[in-house]
Amino acid sequence: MITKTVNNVTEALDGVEDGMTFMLGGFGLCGIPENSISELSKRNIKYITCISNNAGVDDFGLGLLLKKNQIKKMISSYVGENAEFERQMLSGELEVDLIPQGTLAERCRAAQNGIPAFFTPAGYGTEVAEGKEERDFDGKPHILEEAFKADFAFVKAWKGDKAGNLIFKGTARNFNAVMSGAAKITVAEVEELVEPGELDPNFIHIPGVFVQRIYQGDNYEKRIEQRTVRES
Amino acid sequence: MITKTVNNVTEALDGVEDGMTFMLGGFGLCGIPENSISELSKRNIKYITCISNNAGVDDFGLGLLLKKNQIKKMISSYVGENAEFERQMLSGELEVDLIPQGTLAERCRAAQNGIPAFFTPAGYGTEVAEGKEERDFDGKPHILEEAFKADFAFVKAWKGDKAGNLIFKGTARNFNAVMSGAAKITVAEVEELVEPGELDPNFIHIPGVFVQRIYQGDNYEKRIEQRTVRES
Amino acid sequence: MLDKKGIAQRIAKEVKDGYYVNLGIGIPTLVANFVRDDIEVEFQSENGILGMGPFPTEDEVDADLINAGKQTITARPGASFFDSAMSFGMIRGQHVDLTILGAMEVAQDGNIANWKIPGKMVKGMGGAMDLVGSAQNIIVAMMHTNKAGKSKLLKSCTLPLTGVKCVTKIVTNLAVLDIVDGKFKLLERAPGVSVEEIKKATEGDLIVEGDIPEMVL
Amino acid sequence: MLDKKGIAQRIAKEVKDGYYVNLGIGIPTLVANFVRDDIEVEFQSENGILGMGPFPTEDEVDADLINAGKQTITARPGASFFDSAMSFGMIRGQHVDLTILGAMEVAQDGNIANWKIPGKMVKGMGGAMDLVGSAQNIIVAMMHTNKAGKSKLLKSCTLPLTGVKCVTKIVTNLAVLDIVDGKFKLLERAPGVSVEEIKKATEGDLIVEGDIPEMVL
Repeated sequence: MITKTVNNVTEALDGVEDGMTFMLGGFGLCGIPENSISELSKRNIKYITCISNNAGVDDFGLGLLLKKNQIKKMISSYVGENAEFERQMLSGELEVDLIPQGTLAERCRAAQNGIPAFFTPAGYGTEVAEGKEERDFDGKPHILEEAFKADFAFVKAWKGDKAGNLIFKGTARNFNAVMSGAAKITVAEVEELVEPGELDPNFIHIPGVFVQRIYQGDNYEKRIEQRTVRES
Repeated sequence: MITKTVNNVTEALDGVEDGMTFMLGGFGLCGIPENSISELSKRNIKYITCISNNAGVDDFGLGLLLKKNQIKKMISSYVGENAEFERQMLSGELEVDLIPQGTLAERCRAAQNGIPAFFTPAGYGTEVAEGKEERDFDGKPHILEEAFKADFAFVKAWKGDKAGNLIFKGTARNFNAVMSGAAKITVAEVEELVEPGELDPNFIHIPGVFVQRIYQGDNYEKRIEQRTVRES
Repeated sequence: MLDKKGIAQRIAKEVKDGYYVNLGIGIPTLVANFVRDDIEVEFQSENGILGMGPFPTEDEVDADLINAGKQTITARPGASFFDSAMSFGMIRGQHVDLTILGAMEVAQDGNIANWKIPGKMVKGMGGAMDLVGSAQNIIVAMMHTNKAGKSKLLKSCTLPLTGVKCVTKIVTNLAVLDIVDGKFKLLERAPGVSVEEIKKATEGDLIVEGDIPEMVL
Repeated sequence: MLDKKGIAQRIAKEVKDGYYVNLGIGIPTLVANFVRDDIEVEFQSENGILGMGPFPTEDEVDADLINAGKQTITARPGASFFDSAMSFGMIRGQHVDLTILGAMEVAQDGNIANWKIPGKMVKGMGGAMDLVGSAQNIIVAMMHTNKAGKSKLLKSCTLPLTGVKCVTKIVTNLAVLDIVDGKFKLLERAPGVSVEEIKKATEGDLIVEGDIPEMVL
């Protein structure tokens, strides 16, 4: 068994440098790599480009890095649930590249799977299509989109084993699964790290070959943005 | 819950006609849709185009359809473990389109996911690339491949529920997962059909939305092509 | 005239047995409450669930189980979870039968604008461009006019587009309309609303043929 | 001179700790038997398993668990199963570290032909074109000459190609060679084989620099 475990978040982020491009899993605050984000904040890594569906909230998730002006550019589909984000964007301190969510997901998946480019109908006829090749298939217009390139992908899983195999829970799977293996180095943090053989090989969401480093995360807050309940 | 169950293989194959294009899951004889193939043979549906990684053996799998001259064209990556196949191919009775296995899989996946075309390095510089657009990405040449179009996909799963959710077992997942939802109508046969809620929603391989009809298969032979054992 | 709930209630009648439906944020979210009990419908949320159930009780709340509006939800029997690529594969591959979403503007050619107002803070298109770029059956839920009383049903969109020639039906506080041959075709009036009022509130070309019935909720 | 087992044994020395390896059918399959016990290596089979184990005992045989050669296999602890798209995603995305496969011809520019002989029954390329199209580290295992004694290491391939400029290393019954600057560079001789014999059996340009050591198995 090829072991992917590292002892802690410090080792997991070895090689992280200013100016790099990172992918970060999660949808809103659901399934975000909390420990890796904390460590990026602690190390004060700067001039980062972040590929992440959202940008966190003021005091959590990527908001922690925004607050310290660590992020140069966000590549996202939906942002701004975050006053500091809005301020930096309007002042021009922060570059923002907004792209359709499905295109964001597929550009990650393309990077993971060695597909350099693909056609999609999303964004045709809008400013998203500007400068992109257009082509009709079956009479329907599409635009050409390319795979992302990133230095590190930070993902968070529910369970993982020492071989790097990952299992996600519920809707926390989201971009975590498609970013695994989509960057040069994939760092996975897990709520529960187990021995190889403990996870059923038939129900692995992401095989270990897509993960370079795995570690046991701790102190998960798992914040809820919109707690909505019904009467029981 | 939207119900996808049909009572039997006869109902499952309703609408199947001569001259159609079918996708058939399986790798070798592993995970092939045995019941749907039997029914196609029984009905003597002719002039079929089959998208299937392999072509069965003389007396099983797609070999059953070949024997009765039901197949007009095979789109596969590896064929000919089958004397009748070889005879028909050499005599010109059978058209054969050989394509790289990964391209075969990705063209199914593209159809499933609404991606009309994508670039891949596989086959560049070979006869597979003839007539196809070539383009460099990062200095590496690629060719453009398009999504498949098919009328029916016949897949076989280990377990399924009445909502059409599928779970595969071991290496029988192969093309069954990528063909689900890649044709106009997907027909899934399962070894064990259960009630919705019995399968863990976190470990569904193919959500029911990709499946139009599901039925309980029977009499699975699950033949082994190369039984290879070690001394215990 | 309908309120937001009324719009949702009218749209719910367009939801047919066996439909997989994607609901946008706002009025569309309310549609789920009005779908008939005797038909089977499944709701997809693009963050990775098919078979969304009602909001959870306090005890059921799970941070790992939310919808695209980031609200806590539950899963129905027969539900499934998947990653974002497969989720948009469902959408792009036209496996979802109906998409209901809001809009700032709709034009008579079927164009829609709902994500950006130049000069204002832009939050992003989320999954909207993927949805309108692929769905074959798109219903727009919106108010017929904006707060200043200006029509939102236009000859041509003035705001940056979300998608082109994609909208098939519009349900507003005043009317139900289809897009037919590059025009708005009036199908139903909201209770108590006259054809004249609808004409006045519609900047785009409006086809009015015969008697326009009042909608039945 | 090496037999097939010897070729596999020599190639096994190229397999490094931490490698994910895809083995082709034939000689490459034998490589697994000779990999050192003190390193960790995982074998991928393109039909959808990572972490292939030894052949099963009679009791363990499972029709749903085979390798790309359709042989029954077992799964090691830490193994995973996946579909064909993800399997070739691993290959195309260069997540597999080493590919070992057979060939009918290899040319000094790194081209390889191993799937088709015109006029003969063609079985297909299987996953070979995907593997050679993407892998960065490809070792070819083959006999130096064909049954008629003709060299299989050529200036230029005569058979339909499987891939272009992709082969990095070749291990034959006679020698170990790298492709360097569009030529075959001789690195090692098989036991008892002279440089002259290798030269004679190699149609392509051969670089011979200094003393060529005999290989150690």
